[in-house]
Amino acid sequence: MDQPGFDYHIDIPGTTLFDGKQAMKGYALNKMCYAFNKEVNRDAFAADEEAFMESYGLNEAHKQAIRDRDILAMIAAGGNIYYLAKLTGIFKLSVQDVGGMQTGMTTEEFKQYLLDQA
Amino acid sequence: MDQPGFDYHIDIPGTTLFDGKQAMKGYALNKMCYAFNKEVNRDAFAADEEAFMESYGLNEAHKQAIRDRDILAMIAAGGNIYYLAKLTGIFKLSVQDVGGMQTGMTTEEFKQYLLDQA
Amino acid sequence: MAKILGGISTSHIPAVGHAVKNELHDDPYWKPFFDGYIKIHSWIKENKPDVVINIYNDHGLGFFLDQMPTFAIGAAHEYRNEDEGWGLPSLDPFPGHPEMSWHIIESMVADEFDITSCQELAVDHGFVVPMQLFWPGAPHNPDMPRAIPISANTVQHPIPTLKRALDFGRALRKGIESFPEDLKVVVLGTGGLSHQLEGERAGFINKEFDQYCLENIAHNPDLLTKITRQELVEKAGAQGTEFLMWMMMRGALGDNVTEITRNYHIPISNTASGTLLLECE
Amino acid sequence: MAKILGGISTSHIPAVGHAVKNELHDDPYWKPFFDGYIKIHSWIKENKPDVVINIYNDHGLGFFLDQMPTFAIGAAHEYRNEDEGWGLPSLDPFPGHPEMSWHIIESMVADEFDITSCQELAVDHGFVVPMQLFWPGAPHNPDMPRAIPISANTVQHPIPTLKRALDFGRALRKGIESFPEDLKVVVLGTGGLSHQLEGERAGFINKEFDQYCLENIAHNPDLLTKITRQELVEKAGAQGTEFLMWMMMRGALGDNVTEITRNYHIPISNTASGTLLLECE
Ligand SMILES: [Fe+3]
Ligand SMILES: [Fe+3]
Repeated sequence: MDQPGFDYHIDIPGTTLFDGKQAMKGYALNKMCYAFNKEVNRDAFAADEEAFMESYGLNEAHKQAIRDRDILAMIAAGGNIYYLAKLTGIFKLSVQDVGGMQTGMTTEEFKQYLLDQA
Repeated sequence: MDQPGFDYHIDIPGTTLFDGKQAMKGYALNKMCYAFNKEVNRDAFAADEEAFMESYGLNEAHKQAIRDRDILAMIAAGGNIYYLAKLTGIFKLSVQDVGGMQTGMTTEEFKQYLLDQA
Repeated sequence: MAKILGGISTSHIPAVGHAVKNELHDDPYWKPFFDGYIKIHSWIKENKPDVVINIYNDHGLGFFLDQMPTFAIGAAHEYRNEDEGWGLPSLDPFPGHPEMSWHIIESMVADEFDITSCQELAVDHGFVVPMQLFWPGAPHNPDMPRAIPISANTVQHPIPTLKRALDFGRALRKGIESFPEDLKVVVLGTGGLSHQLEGERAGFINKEFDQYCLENIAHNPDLLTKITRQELVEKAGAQGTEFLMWMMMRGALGDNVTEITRNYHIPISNTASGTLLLECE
Repeated sequence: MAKILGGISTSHIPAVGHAVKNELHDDPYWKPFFDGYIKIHSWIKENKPDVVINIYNDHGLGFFLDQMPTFAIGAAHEYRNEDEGWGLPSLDPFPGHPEMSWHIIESMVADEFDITSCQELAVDHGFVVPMQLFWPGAPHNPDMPRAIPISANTVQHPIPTLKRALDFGRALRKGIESFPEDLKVVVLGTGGLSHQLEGERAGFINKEFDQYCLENIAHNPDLLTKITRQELVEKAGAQGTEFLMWMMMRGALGDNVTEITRNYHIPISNTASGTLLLECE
C-alpha cells in the first residue's frame, strides 16, 4: 500500500494531484466546466460570464481565476485540467497555449521544449 | 462461483431476475419510469400517456402492458420493479394493490396472505 | 483515531416514513415494530456517535441503469433527500463528512475495492427511513451525526456476492479506524429482511431463513458467505437481497461483537422487518 | 468459445482526430507517428476480429465527479460519440455487443471486481481516436468489429493501482474466453505514454521511463506492478497515469505474447506517443 497515513500523496514539484482535497475545493468550478460539453452552455457563458459563474455557485477564488484567465490559479482553486480544458477551448487556447501560460513560456517556446525532449 | 455457464441464474418460479437479458429488453421502459422521479414528467405522462411513451421510445410490448395496467406484462417486457413502482404510484396503486394484481388476489386477500406468514 | 462503536441494521420500508410522520407508534399494527427501537434509542443517547456510515441500497433515485455502480461511497458536503416519484415531502439535507469519505475511499481503493465516489448524491428512503428511526426528527435531531452514505447495487444483477459484501465491510473498518481524528462512528446496514415485490411470487416471506441469518450474523458471518446470490433470491425473495447491506455492516464491526437488542416482526407492508444492534468489543 | 487474438495499445491524443480528418499522414510532423500503424493495419486485415474491447479512460464526457467509477463496462446496443466541448463534429455511433458485455460483467462481479455497468455511455476521444487509427473511416469501415468500451478512472485520485489494473485484465480474459460463441476478440489499451497537461511541470515527458514500460510490459508485466501510483504520476506525468489502460489490456492477453510491432515518438501534441501490438500465443 502506497499511502501510509492521512496524507496520501508525495510532493511532486509543479504538479497538483487532483485528489479528494482538491475535489472538495473545486466541485462547483468543475461542474460548470463539465456543462461546457453542451454548446448551449458554452454560448450562455460567452454571453454573460459573471451570471453563468454565479448560477453554478462558483466562489470568489474560482471566479477571479477565470476573470484573469489564470490556469494555475484555477488549478489551485480545485479545478481539474480535464474539465478546465473545456473552458480553455471557449477561450480558443490550444493545449500548447495552456502549457506555455503555466510554464511562463510563449507557445512557440513551449512547442520547442516538447520537441527538444525527443 | 455460482454461475457456471452462460445462463447464470437458476429458475425460481414466479420470479424474474432482473439481469442483463431483462435489462436489454426493458431499457426504454425503465428510463421512462426513472424520469417519474420528477413531478414535471409525471404530469406530462398523465396529460398524454401515448405521447410520453413515444418520446421515450417504448416498444409495443412496453406500451400495451402500460395501457393494460398489467404489471406482470411490464416485468416480462423488461421492466424493473423499482422503476415500475414510480409508475404504479402515478396509478395510485399501493404496494399491496400491486401484489394482489400479480398474484390474482384482491388487495385485502393479499394483505391477509402477508399477515398469515407471521 | 476514529473508533467504531457498533452497528445497527434495520429494514427501511417506505411505509415507515409515513407512520413516523403520522405518529402511529402506538397503533396496533405498528407497535410491535416501533418497540424494537427503544433500546437502540437509549444506546444512541448513551454513546452519541459523531459520524454515521449509512450502508443502504438505492431504489432508483440516486442511480439509474445508465451507470450502475456495484459499490458507491458518498463524498459530498451534504446529501439531499429527493422526491422518489410519490410526491412525498423531502427531508432537509443531511450534512456529510467528506474528509472522512475521502480517507475511506483512498484506503479501500488501495485495498482493491473498485469504488464509485459520489460528490453529489440524492438519497432515498433506504437511507432516510433508518435515520428517522434512530434519530427522531432527523436531520434536525440535536444528536444527529454527520453522515456518509454507502450504496450497494441490488437493482441490477449481477449483484455483489455475500463474501464480497462481508469483505467490503472489513476493508471499510480498516479505512475508518485509520482516520486520524478521535471520532465515534456507528455503521448502519439497512434493508431486508425477506420480501419480494414482483411476479407471481410477490408477498413471499421466509421466516425460517431470516431467523437463520439473524442467528448467525453476529458470531458466524463467514458461514453466511456460503449462500450464493441465486439462493439468496430464492430464500429471501427478490428484494431480500438487501441482506447484503447487513453483511457489509457486519464486516465493519470486527471479529467480536455483543448483541444488545434484536427485533423481528411480520409483516410491515410486504416485508419481514428486522432490527439488530451489535456493539463492538 | 470466444478467443482473444491479441492486444493493441496506443496513445489517443485528440490532435490525432484532427490529423486524420485532414489527411496529414505524410506531413513531416505526423509521418513518424502514422508509420507506426502500418503493420497494425495488416494484422487487423489478416485477423479480422469480430469484437473490439476498447479499454480507455474517459476525460470528462461520459462521467462526471458526481459519480466517478473506478472501472466501468459498457453494456449498450451502441455508443454515441458526443461533443467534448470543442464543437468538433461527432462520429456516428459504434455498435455494441451487449450480450458479451453482460457475460463479462457477470464473470467479473463473481470474481470480486466491483464493476459499474453502463447501459448508456457517451464515448470521447480516448475511445474514438484509436478506432479511427485502426479502422480508418470508423465506424463505417467494413471490417469494423462490434465494440465494448471499458473505462478506468484516471481523473480523480485515488486511481486504481497498477496491480489491480493487471488483475482486472486477467479477470477480463476469463470473462471473454468463457463466452460461448466462436468470436475473435481484440483488446485495446489506449492512453499514455508520458505527458502532463497541468501545472508548472506541464510539458513533462520521460523517455527513459516510457522505454522501461515498453521493455517490460510484454514479458514482465508483474514487474511493473511494483510502481506505486505516486511514482507513476512522478515518472510518467500527471496524465501518464493512462498507462493503467495498457496494464489492463496486457492482463487480458495471457502469459505469453509475441510482439508484432512497436512505435515510440516524441512529441505528438504534449505527449510521448507509443503503440504496441502483442499477439497471443
Ligand atoms: Fe429496500
Ligand atoms: Fe488521454
